[in-house]
Amino acid sequence: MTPSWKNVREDFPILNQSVNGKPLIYLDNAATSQKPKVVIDGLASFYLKDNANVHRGLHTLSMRSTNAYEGARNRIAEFIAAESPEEIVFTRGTTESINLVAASFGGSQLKAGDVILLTEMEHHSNIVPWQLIAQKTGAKIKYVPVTADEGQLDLSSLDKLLTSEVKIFAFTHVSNTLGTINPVIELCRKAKQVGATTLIDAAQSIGHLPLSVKEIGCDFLCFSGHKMAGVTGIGVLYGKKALLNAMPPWQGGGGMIATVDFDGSTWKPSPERFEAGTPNYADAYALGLSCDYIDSLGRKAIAEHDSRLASLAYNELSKLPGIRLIGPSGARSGLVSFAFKDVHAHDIVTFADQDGIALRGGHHCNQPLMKKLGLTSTTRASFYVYNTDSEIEALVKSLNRIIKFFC
Amino acid sequence: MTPSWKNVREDFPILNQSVNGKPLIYLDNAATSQKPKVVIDGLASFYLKDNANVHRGLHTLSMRSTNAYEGARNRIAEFIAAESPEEIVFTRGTTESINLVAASFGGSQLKAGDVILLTEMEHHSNIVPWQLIAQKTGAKIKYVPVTADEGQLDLSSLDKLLTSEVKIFAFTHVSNTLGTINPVIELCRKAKQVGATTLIDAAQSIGHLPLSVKEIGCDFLCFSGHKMAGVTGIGVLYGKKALLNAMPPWQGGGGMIATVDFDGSTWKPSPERFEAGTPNYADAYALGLSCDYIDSLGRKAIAEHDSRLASLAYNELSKLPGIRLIGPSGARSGLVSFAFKDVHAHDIVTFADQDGIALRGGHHCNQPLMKKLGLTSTTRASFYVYNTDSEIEALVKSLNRIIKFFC
Amino acid sequence: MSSDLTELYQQVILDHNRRPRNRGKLPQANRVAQGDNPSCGDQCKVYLNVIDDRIADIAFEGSGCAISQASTSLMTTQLKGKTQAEAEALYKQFHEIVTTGKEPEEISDVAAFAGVHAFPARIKCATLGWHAALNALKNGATTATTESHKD
Amino acid sequence: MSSDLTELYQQVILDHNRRPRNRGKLPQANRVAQGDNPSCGDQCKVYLNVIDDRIADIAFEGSGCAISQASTSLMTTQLKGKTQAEAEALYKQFHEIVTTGKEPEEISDVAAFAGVHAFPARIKCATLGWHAALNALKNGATTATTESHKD
Ligand SMILES: Cc1ncc(COP(=O)(O)O)c(C=O)c1O
Ligand SMILES: Cc1ncc(COP(=O)(O)O)c(C=O)c1O
Repeated sequence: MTPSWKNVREDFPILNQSVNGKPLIYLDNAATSQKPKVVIDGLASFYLKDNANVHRGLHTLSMRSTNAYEGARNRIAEFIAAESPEEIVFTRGTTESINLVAASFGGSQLKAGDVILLTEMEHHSNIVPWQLIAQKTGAKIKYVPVTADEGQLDLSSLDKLLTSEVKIFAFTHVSNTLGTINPVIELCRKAKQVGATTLIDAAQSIGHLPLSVKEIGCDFLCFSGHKMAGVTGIGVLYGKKALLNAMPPWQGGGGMIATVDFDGSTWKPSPERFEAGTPNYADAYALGLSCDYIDSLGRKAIAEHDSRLASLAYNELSKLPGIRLIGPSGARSGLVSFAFKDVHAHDIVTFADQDGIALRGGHHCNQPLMKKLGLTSTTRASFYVYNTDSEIEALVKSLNRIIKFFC
Repeated sequence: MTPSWKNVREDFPILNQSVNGKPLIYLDNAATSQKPKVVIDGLASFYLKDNANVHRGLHTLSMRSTNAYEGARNRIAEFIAAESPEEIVFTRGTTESINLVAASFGGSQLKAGDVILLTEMEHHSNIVPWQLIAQKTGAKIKYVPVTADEGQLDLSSLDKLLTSEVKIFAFTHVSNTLGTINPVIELCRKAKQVGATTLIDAAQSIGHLPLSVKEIGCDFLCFSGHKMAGVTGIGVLYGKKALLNAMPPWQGGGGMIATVDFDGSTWKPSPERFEAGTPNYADAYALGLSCDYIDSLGRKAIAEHDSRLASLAYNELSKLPGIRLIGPSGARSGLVSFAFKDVHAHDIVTFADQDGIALRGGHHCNQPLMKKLGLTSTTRASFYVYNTDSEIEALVKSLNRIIKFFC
Repeated sequence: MSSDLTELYQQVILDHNRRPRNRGKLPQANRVAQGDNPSCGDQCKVYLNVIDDRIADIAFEGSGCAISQASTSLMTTQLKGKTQAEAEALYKQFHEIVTTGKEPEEISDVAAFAGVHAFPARIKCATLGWHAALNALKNGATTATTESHKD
Repeated sequence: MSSDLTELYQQVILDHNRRPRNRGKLPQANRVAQGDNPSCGDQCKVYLNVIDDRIADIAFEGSGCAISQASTSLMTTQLKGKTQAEAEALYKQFHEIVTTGKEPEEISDVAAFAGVHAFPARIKCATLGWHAALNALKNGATTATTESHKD
């Protein structure tokens, strides 16, 4: 059953406003999605009724809070088909999840001569943490090339790059600039053949596609709540239990210790080991509600909706004079990036904003990819459950006016 | 002008409920404070009207979001009298702030033979991060003793311990178990004389006492929003600008880079350097509202209110048979910890909860201190702006019943 | 006092808490295990003297709340003379009691722990000593913890 | 089109964007500085030939939005022939214009940038080239950034 997409808009009160005198058209979902009322209300209600610090408390509010927090962990384990909630570590977001793995797993496992394999389409958040740990350990970073025309991973080079020296292969599920959807099952299978540990950056897929870590077969998976109809400040590191329990702690503090002595300490197992200090339990609880919301629409239906909008946008935009569309011409996720020779992305964003349209222009935290594509910036329109065909028409109209003005 | 404390209760809707059939008496404020309606509503309203990702966006919502986030940074700089907002780094909380300094400052500055000076009254969050970095760098940790009777820092030993080998002196402003208020100005002055960098754990003071980093003269100061009438998932690292800008990044990712290349990257200055990834901008915005709320009551007035309740509780509790009161008999912050020989803290907490009273029992993340005091756990009642004399009377009554039951 | 509380702190429990049985070291122990409840600080050490797969003697040390002290004390009285298989069966029964509140069919002191089920946060107090004892039986000597996600 | 937009993209700006002045390398440059806008990716490089504290020649390379390209282009025309003190005074005036929207008293092309003040996020686009030029004058060669908290 497909949801009634029109009614979905009513779940997001923020959409019901004017920006610069025009109805808001929010097309910046790859940066962050909006949040449905049930999630905002649920978070507020938690603070209004149940708030207390978790874990160490035995009074009623603390037990309610702990149940809310651990309930969210269970919910998320189920959402991605993890084997157990102990495989779910709460973090601030994708970036912190990747930093945790790079520092703890990478810091304890990597040595000079080892290879960290990334791809040319990675977000800065899946490059810089590896550069930092490569510098410390002497490991080398290599990149799977992206084909210049269609923005796909060059799988023929992959076989040459994926040698037994590769200790970790970290790649994105969906590119936030190209819209490419990577063949993650195949990539994990190939990595396994050479004994490489896999990490998937699911920031752009988690709220948009059906996703099961069991099916994918990855070792780690990282995502942010704020891109999946969730609030800011909460995200997840999924890791296989045996891997997590073999990793040293990253941050130290309350809640992650078994014993503390003036001379040294011992650690709890995962996930507590990696959750030092008071966790962001309220936002974690709210993330569970976001999972419920997404599943109430259905991830298969969302994926179809997004990709339908993306093809519509791709087709309509391709008619604009002088436009260069970036990424795959075929199947793509719910976003389209483009560039004009004579109109800069920032000028487009400023103009579109005057029409009430929220776009993003810039390098999208993909500087190395931009360089490879011979660009310094693109403009990106990215879609989610509340976007409509007529919003895409409005976008095309606005872009037409902008081109006329500048060219 | 003192606020009307009675009206203050109405600002906190969570208090208006029954627990186990009795009116809720929330005395677990040192673990986390409750949040006033203005903060909860402000956060919800932000999500309902202004949410978008910060910094890299040029459209209207993104600018509003950025202004909300950077406005909060300004507000917090003002709240603690920092010299500039660039000295305010947003983190998840006290624990992450201390880990950041230990890993980045400690990791780049400490070497074998150096001394990290802590105190025996530190929270696990101000011990374990230093143990982790001591292990990596070969630095040694020493502890300023706490006097067994009054739970004060032994200042006579301090002079012997504070040698030129001490690279960093990290200590708490207010002890979460003892209620001791440390002489932070004097401690920073003495540390300066030997060239030691100072870090203050202000988790228990920030929402309770007037606090100015200018007056205190510390180099770093760490605190959590959730203990200062703020939401969970957001906290602050204050650091002197020159120190922060000399420190290497800790986490890598989007937003903290100047340039990224496949071969390496360069960093922005503080605070961006230390805020990799999408920040928790909504909760940061809400933290600014918490500062407003606290200042609307007045921090001097709050401190007086808290310490009046603490003396009342101390005096009334001291009349209970067999009670051992922990910490200073004189001036103390708004909490009282106690122990009975024959009744364990957890049984007390469970009993009190049946009377609607929320207490905390356990080691309060102070295991080494507990050992020193010859205890495995204490029961703690901790107060905030909404607590009243009659709530303390109810606590004493409840404890009397518990003692009778067990002894 | 609430009825939940009187259910929780039954006379049997208060008695075992005030006068713990088999408390102390066991010089002839050939199995020892530590039990820790990191979040709350409860600790216990269980000593076993196992002869021919049978618990010839058992003792414990430790500190903690009335529930953990009483349950460990009662556990020692229950396990003395039992085989490993019997001990495991007894723990299964005990776990059922504290998690569901269903009392066993035969009359037994362990039934006193049925009240724990109304206080889910205290279940780990009640099972700490049992975890340590079973660990000692199975592994010789380790540290048990009740802080995993599957209780 | 909104009036704010026509204010922002005035004819002078569009003209400088389409036909930038002094664009390219400067072989005889004795001062060079890079200007970066890390968040958005705008970049420029300003070359100066300074003789006896006077800017004898100036040129720039780079890429970015219409505002940054036009302002850098206009800046080069303004600074040619000026001393460091004069350049600083001109920047002060320019900064005043883009942040407050107040047009200067004398008629001047820089007045075209008054519309920027209605778009605070674009102020850093307008000042990028100026920052680089002043840095080159003061420090010889560094990278300027407009991403500090005090603009
Ligand atoms: C003195 C002290 N330091 C540090 C912390 C840790 O704070 P958080 O858990 O918010 O990181 C706490 C609170 O538990 C505390 O009381
Ligand atoms: C592909 C990808 N990876 C990682 C990130 C970083 O996520 P966050 O900023 O929430 O940590 C993003 C979002 O910006 C992204 O699009």
